[in-house]
Amino acid sequence: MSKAPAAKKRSRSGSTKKTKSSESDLFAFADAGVNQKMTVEEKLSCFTEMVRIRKFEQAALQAYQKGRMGGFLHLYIGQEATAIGTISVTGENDHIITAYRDHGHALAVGMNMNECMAELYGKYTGCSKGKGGSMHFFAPDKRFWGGHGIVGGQTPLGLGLAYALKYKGIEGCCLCYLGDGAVNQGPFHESLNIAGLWDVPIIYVIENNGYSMGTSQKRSSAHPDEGLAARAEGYKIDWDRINGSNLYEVRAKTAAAVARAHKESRPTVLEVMTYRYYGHSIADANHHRYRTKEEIRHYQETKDPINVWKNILIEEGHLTEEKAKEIDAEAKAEAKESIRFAEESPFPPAFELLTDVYHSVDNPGTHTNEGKIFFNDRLPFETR
Amino acid sequence: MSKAPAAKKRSRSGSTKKTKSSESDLFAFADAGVNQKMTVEEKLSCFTEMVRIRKFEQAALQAYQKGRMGGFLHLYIGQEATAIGTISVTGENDHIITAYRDHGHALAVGMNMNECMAELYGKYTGCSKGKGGSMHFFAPDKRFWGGHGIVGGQTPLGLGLAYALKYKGIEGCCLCYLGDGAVNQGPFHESLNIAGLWDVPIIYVIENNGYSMGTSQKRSSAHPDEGLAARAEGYKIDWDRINGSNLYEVRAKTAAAVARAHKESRPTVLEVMTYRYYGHSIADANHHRYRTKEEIRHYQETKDPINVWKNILIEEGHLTEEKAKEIDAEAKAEAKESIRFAEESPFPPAFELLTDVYHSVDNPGTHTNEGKIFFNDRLPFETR
Amino acid sequence: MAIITYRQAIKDALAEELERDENVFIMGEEVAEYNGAYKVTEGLWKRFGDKRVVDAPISEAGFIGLGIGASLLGLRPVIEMMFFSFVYVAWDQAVNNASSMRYMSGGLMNCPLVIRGPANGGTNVGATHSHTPENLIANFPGLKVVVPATPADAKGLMKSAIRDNDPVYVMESTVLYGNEGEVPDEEEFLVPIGKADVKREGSDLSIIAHGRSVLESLKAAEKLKKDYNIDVEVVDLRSIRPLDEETIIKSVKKTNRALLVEENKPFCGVDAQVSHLIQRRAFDYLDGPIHRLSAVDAPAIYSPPIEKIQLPDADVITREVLEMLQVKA
Amino acid sequence: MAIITYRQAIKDALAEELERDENVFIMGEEVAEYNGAYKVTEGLWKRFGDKRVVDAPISEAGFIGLGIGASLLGLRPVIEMMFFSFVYVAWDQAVNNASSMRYMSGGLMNCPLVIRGPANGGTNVGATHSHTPENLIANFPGLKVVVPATPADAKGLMKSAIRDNDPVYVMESTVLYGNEGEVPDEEEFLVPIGKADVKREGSDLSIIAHGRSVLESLKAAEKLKKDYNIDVEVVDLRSIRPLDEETIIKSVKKTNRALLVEENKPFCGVDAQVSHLIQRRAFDYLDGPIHRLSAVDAPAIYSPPIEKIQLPDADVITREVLEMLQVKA
Ligand SMILES: Cc1ncc(C[n+]2csc(CCOP(=O)(O)OP(=O)(O)O)c2C)c(N)n1
Ligand SMILES: Cc1ncc(C[n+]2csc(CCOP(=O)(O)OP(=O)(O)O)c2C)c(N)n1
Ligand SMILES: [Mg+2]
Ligand SMILES: [Mg+2]
Repeated sequence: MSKAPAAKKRSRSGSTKKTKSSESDLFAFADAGVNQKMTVEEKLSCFTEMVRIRKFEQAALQAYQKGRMGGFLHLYIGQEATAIGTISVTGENDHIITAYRDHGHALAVGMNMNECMAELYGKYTGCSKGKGGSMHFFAPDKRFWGGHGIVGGQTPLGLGLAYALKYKGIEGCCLCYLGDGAVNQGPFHESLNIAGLWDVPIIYVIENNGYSMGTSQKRSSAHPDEGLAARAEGYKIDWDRINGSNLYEVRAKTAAAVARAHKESRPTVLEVMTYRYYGHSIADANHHRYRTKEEIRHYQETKDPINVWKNILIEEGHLTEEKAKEIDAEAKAEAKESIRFAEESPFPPAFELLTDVYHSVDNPGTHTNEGKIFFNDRLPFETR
Repeated sequence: MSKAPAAKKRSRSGSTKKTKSSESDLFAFADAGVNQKMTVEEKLSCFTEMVRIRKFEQAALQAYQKGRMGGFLHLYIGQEATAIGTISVTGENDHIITAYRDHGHALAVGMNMNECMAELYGKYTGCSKGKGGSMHFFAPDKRFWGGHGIVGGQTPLGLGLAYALKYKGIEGCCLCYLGDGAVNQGPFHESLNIAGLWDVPIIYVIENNGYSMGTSQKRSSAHPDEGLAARAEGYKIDWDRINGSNLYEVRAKTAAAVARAHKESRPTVLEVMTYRYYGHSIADANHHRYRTKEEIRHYQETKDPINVWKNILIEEGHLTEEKAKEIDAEAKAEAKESIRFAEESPFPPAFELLTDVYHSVDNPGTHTNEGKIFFNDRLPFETR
Repeated sequence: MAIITYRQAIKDALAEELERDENVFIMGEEVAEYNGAYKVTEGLWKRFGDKRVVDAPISEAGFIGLGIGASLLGLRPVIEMMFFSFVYVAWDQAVNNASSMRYMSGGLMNCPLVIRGPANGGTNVGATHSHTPENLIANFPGLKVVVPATPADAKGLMKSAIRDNDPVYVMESTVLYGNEGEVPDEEEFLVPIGKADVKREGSDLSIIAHGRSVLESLKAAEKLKKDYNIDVEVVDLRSIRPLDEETIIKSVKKTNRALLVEENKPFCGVDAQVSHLIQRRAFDYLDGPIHRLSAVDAPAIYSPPIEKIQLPDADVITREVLEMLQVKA
Repeated sequence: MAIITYRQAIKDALAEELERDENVFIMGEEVAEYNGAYKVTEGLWKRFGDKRVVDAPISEAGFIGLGIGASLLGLRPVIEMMFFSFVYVAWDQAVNNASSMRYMSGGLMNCPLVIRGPANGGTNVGATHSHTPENLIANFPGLKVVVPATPADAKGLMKSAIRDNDPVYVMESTVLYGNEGEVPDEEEFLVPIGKADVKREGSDLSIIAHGRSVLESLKAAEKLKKDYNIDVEVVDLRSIRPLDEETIIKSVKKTNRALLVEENKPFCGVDAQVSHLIQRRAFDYLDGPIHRLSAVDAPAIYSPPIEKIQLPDADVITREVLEMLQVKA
C-alpha cells in the first residue's frame, strides 16, 4: 500500500474548513451537485426514512416502558438527518459503523423494522438472533458493521474496514460515527493518526448532540474555537462542520468527504451539530436536570431535522402537509406491525448461548481444531 | 478545584507558537530572564552535568558490552541539553517523570552515579534495589518519579502528579517527557484533553530525536507543518518548539512554560528537536541501516549539545578547553568509580522477590488486611 | 443497626472517608453533577464540592493514570468505573502501572488507589458491558480485589480499601445496589480485606462463592434445608486477593465436599484457583471432586430470559448440591 | 526434516501463508523495514513489499482495532506485538471487541485475526514488559490461545492460526527464538489447534506444561531418569484454548500424579484451570494432590540472577517431583 507522501505535502490551509452553514438559509446547499441531482423521489424517500426512524423509536420507547425489553435503549430522535443525510450519499462500496445509538443508522442502511424491533425484544428473529440487543445491530450484507457499546471502540474498527477497501483496491470508504464524548478516547486519536499518515479512506462523523450522558460538551472537551472536528488539523486531516438540522448541508458536505475518500483516499472528520430529544438512554429520566426544557423545545421548534426538511420539500412543491401526514401514518403502522412481529416471535432457545462463539464450533470440519473449547463443568440446559 | 473557565476564553492566537530558534544564533536566548540571571557557577554546572550524563552512559555501555547487565540499555547521549536545560529551571515544587530513556533525567535531578550504575547491574545498592533496572530509576525524594517502560504510559501519571500539586494548592508543576513515537499513544491524547480542560499545571516535553526505534518520525506521525507540539492546539494548549542543541533556548522556553504552569496553572507542550547518537537500545546494533552515518556525524559535529554549550561558555569567557577537559576527566573518574561500586555491590537476596509488592505486607499491623496474598504452592528460596 | 441498601452503604462509606481525609477524592464519569450513573455517589458533589467529587471526560486510561500519579503524591483517589468492563480501555494503567509502581521502585513509591464500580452480568447490556474481571485483576501481584455481597460488607470493605496503601479494586453489582441489609452504625466499621465470612454454617457440603452468587447460594441452602434437610455451609470469600485460605480449608475439612459458585467465566475464573488450593491443602478430606458452577461459557447474551440462564442461580445450585450428594431431586 | 530455529520456523510459516493467501498481511511496530525487533519477520518486507508487511506507529489499540475491522471484510491480519505485554494498552480491542464480534452479531461476522509475539519473562526487562497473559486471554470465550514450545509446533500452530476463522493469539518467547529443532518440510504442515503433545512418555508422574516450561520439564525428566530412575511423562499443552483435556486426563489416569508447570503468575494461571479439571475428571485416579510450579508471585524483577530464580527451572521441577514421590534428593 502506498503511504502517499503527497499527504505530507498538503498544506494546512488546503484543509476544507467550515466555510458556510445553512443555519439561516435553508437552501444554502440545495445547489450542491449531490443535491441538485436528487430526484423528487429521492427527496421524498429521505423524508420517509427520517420519519420511519422516529416512528420506530417512538414505538420502541413505548414497548420499553411497558417492560418488554431489557438493558439500554438509546434513542436517536432529533438526530435523524445525520444518519439519513450521510448514508443517502454513499454508494455500493461504502461501509457504515457506529456506536450504541444505532437504530437510525440501521434503518438508514435498509434494515427492516421487524428484525430491529425483534432484536430489541431479544427475540430469535432479531437481526442478531437476540444476542446483541439495542446497541448491537448488524447487517454485513448491507455493509453495516454495528452497533458498538464501548465508547470510541468502533473508531479503529472503522479504520480497519476502510483499510481493507484500500487493500483490496476497491474505490469505497467507511463512514464511522461517534459522539461528542467519544472524541476523548485514546483509540480515536490513534485512528486519526493512522488515517492521516496512511491515507485511509475513512470519514469520521462526530454527531455532536451537545452531551455525553449528563455532561455538556464544553465540560468534556478542550478544543479549538472552530470545534471538535478542528482537532483533525493535528493530523493534517480535512474537516468540516455541519448543521445537522439541514439535510441538504449534511448531504453536500458528506458527499465532498466521500469524493475525497474515493478519489484521493484521504480521510475526513465531520462534526455534525445536532441534538437528542430524549435522555442519554431511557434510564436517564432526569435529563431535564442537566439541560433546560427550553433548550429542548427551542431545538424541536426551530431545528428539528424532519420539520426542516418537510418545510424545504413543501417550499419546493414536492410535499404537502397532507402527504406528510400520510407518510407519518404509514411509518407508524409499520412500526406498530414490527411490535406485533416482535411480540409474537420466540426467544432464542437456550442452546444458542453456545453458538456463534466460535466459527470453528459452528462449522465443524472446516478448521484444524481439536480439544475442549467450552469449560462449564455442567450446562444448565440441554445442548442440541 | 476550579475548572477555570478562563481557559475556554483563551483565543487560539494567544498560544505561544514557535517564534524564533537558536539554530543560527547561539546567543538568541541568552538574554531571556532565566538565562540572564544565571551565575557563572550555574553555567559551569550545566556543562558539568551534561558531561556527567555522557560519561556515565559511556561507562555503562562498556559494562553492558562486557555482559555485566541484563535487559535493555537505552542511551541518552546526544540529548543531554534537554534533561539538564529543562530541569535546571525547575524549583522545589516541580516534579519530573519520564520514559525508559531515563538516565539523563535521573542524574539531572541529582541522583548519584553509584545508585544508578548499581541499578543497571541489578545490585541491591541500586536506586530501586536492583528491581527496576535501566528503565526504572526513581527518586521520590528528588521529586523524580521514573523511569517508565510502556510507551506513553507515563503521560497520565505525570498528569496525576501535576493534578495532585494543584489539589494541594502547591505552586508547582510536573515535567513529563515522552518520545516522538510516544505521541501516538491514546493515553497521551486523553491526558492532553484533561490537562487543557482542567488547567492542570503539566508540561509535556516531547524529545523528538527523529526516530522511534527504526522508524523515522515522518513515518510514524501525521502532524501539522509546525510539528508535533502543534497538535496541542487541538486542546487549546500552548506549545512551542525548541532547538535541543542550545541549552539557552531549552532553558528559556521551559522557563516560560514553568511560569505559565505556576502562575496560570496552564499546561504546555514543548517539542525539543534533538538526536540520539546510539541505537534505540544497545540491542539496536544496526541503526546505521535506517539512518546514515553522515546524518549522525552531522549532528555530532554541528549540533552536539555539550559542544554547543562549551563553545558558548568559552565565547563568554567562563570556560577554556583545558578546564573542559578537566571536567571531562573528573566525570569519567566518577563514572569509573560507579562501575567499581556496582561491581562490588551484592545482588539482592532472593527473599527480596516478595518484598515491595504490597505495602501491607511490608508494614504489618498498619492495614486491616488478613489472608493469603502470595500464591506459590512452594517457594524456590528461603523467606526471611 | 440500620437497615440500608447496598448502594447507600457504599455512599456512606465514601462520604465518611471524604469527610475523614481530605486527600480522598472521587473521580469518574457522571459521578458529580449527575450523581452517578447508578446513583452511588448521589449527593456527594453537592456536599463536598468540585474538588472532592470530579466529573471526568470519557477517558478511562487518562483518569486512572491520573489517579495513579496523584496517589504517588499521597492523594487517595477513588475512581469510579461506570461499568467495570470499561477498565479494559485503561487496562495497562489499571493492572500494569498500578501493580508495578511499588515494586519497580524497590518500595520507594506507594499507590493508595481505589477503583470501584459494578462488575456483573444479568442486566441485558450485552457482551462488551458484562465483564467480571476479578480473576484477571487478582492475577497481578501488587493488586487487591474485593467483591462485597451485602450492604455491610460493601461499607466495611470500601472503607478498608480507601485506607489501604495498595491499589484495591472494589467490585460491586448493579443487581445488588437495591438490596437492603443491616449495617453497623459505628463510624469506624471496617471489614478487613482478606477475611472470608461464613454466611451460613452447615455440615454436609461447603459452597464457596463471592458476589451475587453468595446470595443465590444462600437461597439454595434454605431450600436444601427445607426440602431435603441438607445442611450446606456457605462461605463468602468477600476478598479475592488476599484470599482467606484458612476459612475455606477449615470449612472443607469439616464438610468434606466443596461446590464453588461464581459469575466469572469458567476458564481461569477465581474458582479455578480456589479449586486448586482446596485439593492441594485438603486432598485427604475430600469425599469427591470439587464442583464448580460459573457463568455459561460464552460472551454475555442480550436476550433477557436467556441471560438469566447464563448465570448460576439458586435452582442450578440446588440441583448441583443434590447431584453431589447423590440425593434424588 | 530440516533443523531450523524457532524464529525461522515462525518466519517460514508467515512467508508460506503470505504466499498462499493474498488476504494475509503482517502489521506491527518495526516488522517491515527494521525486520522485526526480534527478527522474526526478517526479509518479509523485502520479499512481499509495503502492502503485505506494514510498519505501524506505536498505537496498539489503533492497529489491533484496525486488524479486527479489516478481518470483518475478509482480510487475515497477522499482528505482531513487539512484546505481548503491550497488548494491555489495546486490551479492550484485543479481548472485548475481538471476542464479541461474532457473538453479538448472531454469527453474521467473523474475525479471522492472529495476534502474535513473545510473551515471556526471564530477560530482565522488568515488571511491565514480562507478562504472560495466556491465562487472561483464554478466559474470554470467543478467543483461542496457543503457546508453542518447539520450532515444529511454532510453525504448525502459526499456520493453523492464520487459516483459522476465529481470533487466535500465538504466544512465542524471546528465550526460545534461537532454539533449534526438526521441522517437517512439507508445505502443508499444520499442527491442529487444541491438541496437546506428549513430549515424553513416562509412568511415574505426569508433568503438564506449556511454553518454555515444557523444555525445563524435559530437562528435569532426563535428570530424574538418570539419577533416580524415575519415569516422568511430559505433556505439552501447546494450545491453552481449546484445551486437550483428553490427553491430560489420559496421562494422569496412567501415572496417578500430576505436577503442573508454567511461567504464568499463579493466581488464576492456566494451571489453576488444569488443576481443577484434573481433580474433577480423574479424582479417583489421583494418588496425591496436584502440585503446581509457577513464576514466583511478584512482578518480574529486573536483577538478572534473581529473575532466574523467579521462573521455574529444571532444578526446581526435579525437586518438586522428588518431593511428590517422596524420594530423597
Ligand atoms: C469506554 C466507555 N466508557 C464509558 C461508557 C459509558 N457511556 C456510554 S455512552 C456514554 C456517553 C457518550 O456520549 P457521546 O459520545 O456524546 O455519544 P451520545 O450518547 O451523545 O450519542 C458513556 C459515558 C462506555 N460505554 N464506554
Ligand atoms: C505500548 C508500547 N509499545 C511498544 C513499546 C516498544 N518500544 C519501546 S521504545 C519504542 C520506541 C519509542 O520511540 P520514541 O517515543 O520516539 O522514544 P525514544 O526511544 O526515541 O526516546 C518502542 C516501540 C513499548 N515499550 N510500549
Ligand atoms: Mg453526545
Ligand atoms: Mg524518538
